[in-house]
Amino acid sequence: MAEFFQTTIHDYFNYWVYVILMMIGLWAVIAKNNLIKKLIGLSIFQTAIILFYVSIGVKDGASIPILHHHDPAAHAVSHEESHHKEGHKGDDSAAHKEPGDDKGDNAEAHAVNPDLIANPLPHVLMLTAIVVGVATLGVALALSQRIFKEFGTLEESELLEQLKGGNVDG
Amino acid sequence: MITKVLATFAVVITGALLLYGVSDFPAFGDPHSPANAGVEGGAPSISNYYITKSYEDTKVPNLVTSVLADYRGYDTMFETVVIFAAGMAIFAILRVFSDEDDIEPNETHSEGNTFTDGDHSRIIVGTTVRLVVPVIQLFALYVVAHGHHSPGGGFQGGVILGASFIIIALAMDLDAALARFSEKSYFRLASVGILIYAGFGVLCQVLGSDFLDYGILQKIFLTDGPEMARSHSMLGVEVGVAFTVTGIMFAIYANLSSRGTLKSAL
Amino acid sequence: MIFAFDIVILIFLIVAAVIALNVKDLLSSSMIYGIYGFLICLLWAEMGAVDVAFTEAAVGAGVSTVLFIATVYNTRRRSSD
Amino acid sequence: MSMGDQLPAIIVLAPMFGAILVGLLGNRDHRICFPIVITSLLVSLCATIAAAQEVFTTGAIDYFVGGWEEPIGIGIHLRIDSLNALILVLISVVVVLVSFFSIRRAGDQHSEKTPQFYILYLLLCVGLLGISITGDAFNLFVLVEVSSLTSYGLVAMGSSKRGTHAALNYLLMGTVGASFYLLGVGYLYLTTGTLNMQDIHTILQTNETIRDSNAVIIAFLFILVGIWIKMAFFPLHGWLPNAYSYCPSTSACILAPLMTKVSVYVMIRVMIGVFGVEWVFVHFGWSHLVVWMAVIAILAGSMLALAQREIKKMLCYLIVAEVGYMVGGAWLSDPNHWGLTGALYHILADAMMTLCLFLAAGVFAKRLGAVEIKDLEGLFKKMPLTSVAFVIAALSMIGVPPTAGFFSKFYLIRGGIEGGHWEYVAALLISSLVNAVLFFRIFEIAFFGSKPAEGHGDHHEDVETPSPETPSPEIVPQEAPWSALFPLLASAAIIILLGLFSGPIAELIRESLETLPSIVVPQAD
Repeated sequence: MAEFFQTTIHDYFNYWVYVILMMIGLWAVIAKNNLIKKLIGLSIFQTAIILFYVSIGVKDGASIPILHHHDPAAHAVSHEESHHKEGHKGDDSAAHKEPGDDKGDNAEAHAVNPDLIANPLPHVLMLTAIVVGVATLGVALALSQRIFKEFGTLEESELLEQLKGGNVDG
Repeated sequence: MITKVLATFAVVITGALLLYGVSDFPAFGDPHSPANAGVEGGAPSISNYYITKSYEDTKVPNLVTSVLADYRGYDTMFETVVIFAAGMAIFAILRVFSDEDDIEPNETHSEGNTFTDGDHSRIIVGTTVRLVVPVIQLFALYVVAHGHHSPGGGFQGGVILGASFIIIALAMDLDAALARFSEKSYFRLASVGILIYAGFGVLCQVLGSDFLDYGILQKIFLTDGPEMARSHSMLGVEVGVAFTVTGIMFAIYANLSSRGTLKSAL
Repeated sequence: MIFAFDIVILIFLIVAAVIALNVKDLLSSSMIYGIYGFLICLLWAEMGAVDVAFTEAAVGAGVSTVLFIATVYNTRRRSSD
Repeated sequence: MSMGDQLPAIIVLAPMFGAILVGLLGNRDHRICFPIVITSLLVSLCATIAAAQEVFTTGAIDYFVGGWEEPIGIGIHLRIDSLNALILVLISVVVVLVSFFSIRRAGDQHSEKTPQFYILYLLLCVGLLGISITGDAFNLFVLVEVSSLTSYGLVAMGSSKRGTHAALNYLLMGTVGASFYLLGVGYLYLTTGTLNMQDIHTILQTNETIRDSNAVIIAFLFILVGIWIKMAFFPLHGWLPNAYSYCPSTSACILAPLMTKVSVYVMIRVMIGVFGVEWVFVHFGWSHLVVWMAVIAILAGSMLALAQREIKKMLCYLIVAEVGYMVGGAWLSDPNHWGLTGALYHILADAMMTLCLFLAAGVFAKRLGAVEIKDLEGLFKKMPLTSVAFVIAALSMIGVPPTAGFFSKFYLIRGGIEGGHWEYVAALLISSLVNAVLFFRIFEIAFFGSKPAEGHGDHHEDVETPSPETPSPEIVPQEAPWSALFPLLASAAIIILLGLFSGPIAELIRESLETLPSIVVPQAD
């Protein structure tokens, strides 16, 4: 059972959930009748993509991408002890030769071990994506307020009737 | 009804394709996946470079801030431009100047400018907000300044600073918040923010290096090496971002809550 | 990165998303979207992405919910579907 | 550090500093906006011309923002090579021309929002120029968002009720498209570990396991669908006709010629620069299906254009058909790349044609209040110069020899023949025929008066009692103002110049495609 748990659940559960969330969002954007619901669906769709990116950079047993003490050498040493207790995996992967830090390994006795720190790149990309999402949401809400001011409704069905029926000014 | 069927059909196909792609992914949390540890064919993994070398290059412990503001600073500049463009677009779409008839004109609040203006139901909210807002603004400045060592930075600090003005608008009314942070000043603040960011970049060019190459600024910051110059200029850039985000976040709230009239509001 | 905690939040996320989209009253729908925002911020903090979590809490969940509520206040609160 | 190699930064920074200055100084006095706009755009124009010259003399310009060079993927890498040098020049030329057209707009309605209009206009230029220069996959997403957000603002800026609804639909589809692109880049990053386009290219060529993995195929599929939505490729074109016909005419004149063409360039850059031609045509291999989709796009676009009564709606459906030309051309996989040459040349030609037609439509709507085709009564007499430009653009759309449209069709048809895609060649010819019918119908109304049966030639006009639709001759609206005439005639002249110099231009484009391996796709049928 633990084997099944390890391979299917642990390895791919995050990616399954992001796909499900994305599809809920996409379905809402297309099928919901109310404009505000469409926008909530759009936001869910975007946060699901951000969830996908963040789960790329996750490493088992790794700490947050901030180097605690100013002196990297001291930092790496304390890091290894703190990890002995927590996860046995942390120990043997620390010994494993990493391409990143083999240069001048002995000179910097304890170069920072990349396996013990989460991958910062997806986090940077996602700061941008969150802020872009809010900017788009702001513009979309401004548009829906103006639509309400001009058409009197936010329901897609009623909007289409008014557009098709009355000769709305071009 | 047809759109619901069409939507379900499109969604199922997209989901199936995505899951088909997922089957080839490395395991979740695997430290040696291509993204975390690079591929033999390609160059050495860039994220490992960031983890091991970024402290030497920029003297900034928070790796995310160093990658955000220095290595990929060009991305972040355009992200600030996105926020600025959103503020301008919302102004262009929603802002009205002539007070033509408003839909559902809300009952106008009594003109009191004090936080509670005598209305008993607002005493609790008014007094707490009056006490909390300076602390929020102080915390926002801390978040911007401390972005190098702890999670935070220009965006988060700017949003919190903007939120402090939004709280004033919610507790009292929009006019009180606009009295403290008028429309002309928050658009000017936003423009100054981008001017700071792009100014740092052009300053590097003027001094003879590439756009946004902060190392050259050691001539100005008189630091002993380019690393500290990078750290200082990153703080400067984060301040620019905070200015823009503060201005635009409050601009978006002010326009949305008052249907563009900047008068009677939420 | 405690995996059990991970699974629990992910399930809450899906439930919050479905409820936020199916509630008829837009004001409560916005608030449940706020809950969804803070849940996903909790998940990211737990996955080690602290900067992203901070931004999502301040920008994604905080300001977006306020903007949604401002818009619902200025338009109609009932939603047909 | 000579100015020479700072060009990629200057090209993008000039309009951005223009936007900042308008932001700071614009509210005090609106008259100061236009001078700032025109100087920053002219600086950018000179920079793009200088960059193009340097690219075609010495070679590609590589620029590393922030000075991060040694490991390739660290910083953001900007690259101007022969693929995007001409596109950059095209964007800055169109942007300068439309800024002249926008002077008149400042005077009339919404004059309080003039600074905001120019800020959005300049930031749109920043986004489009940035998209053409960048060599980083995620940076491309951010710049797509910059240009999209500014275009939503520009579309929704007018007072038309339909325009607001069209802008919201445009926003929803545009955001879904950009998110699909972001998702595709995420799948690529997860499998290759880098975001730099050249780096991904080398990895996809050297590393077998990654090249054959499903994730890369799905990544390419989602990037493609995302870009197709931004490009309004036929099944995904729903947002374009309403968005471009109900928005203010200045916004239409800047968005119609550039947004879709730059997305076509992005598709070609992703196909050639990131995935590589042989991966796309051999491993991905759906090129026959895409060419058939392009054929459907061309025919549907042309037929729908025929069915329209409003001028701008008709032009919008012509854009959808033109996008079908370019996508089909790019996917022809003909051995010596005439299809790709035709597609890239068509980006230049079609942008100019669309610009000229939309400027003319904007002027007709403003001067004559002519929205429907039948309102173009006696146009040639009323507005001779505008009509000359309109006729040149129309002939170019049809594909009459001296104009650029003919040569781009010529290259595309040649690519279609060599690639064995006869259905594509047939679609091109049918579409040219439909364009001919479309525009001659307008010429007839514009030249001969509303009802040909009613006796042609205006010399009869004063004799008969002027029927209600034909306004009495003495109220003849005079020619459009110079601020509209100059861009119109300039774009018409450029269409002819592009046509005359099509030989050397095609040679420049082919030089960039020389390095591509010429692969003959095993004919499926």
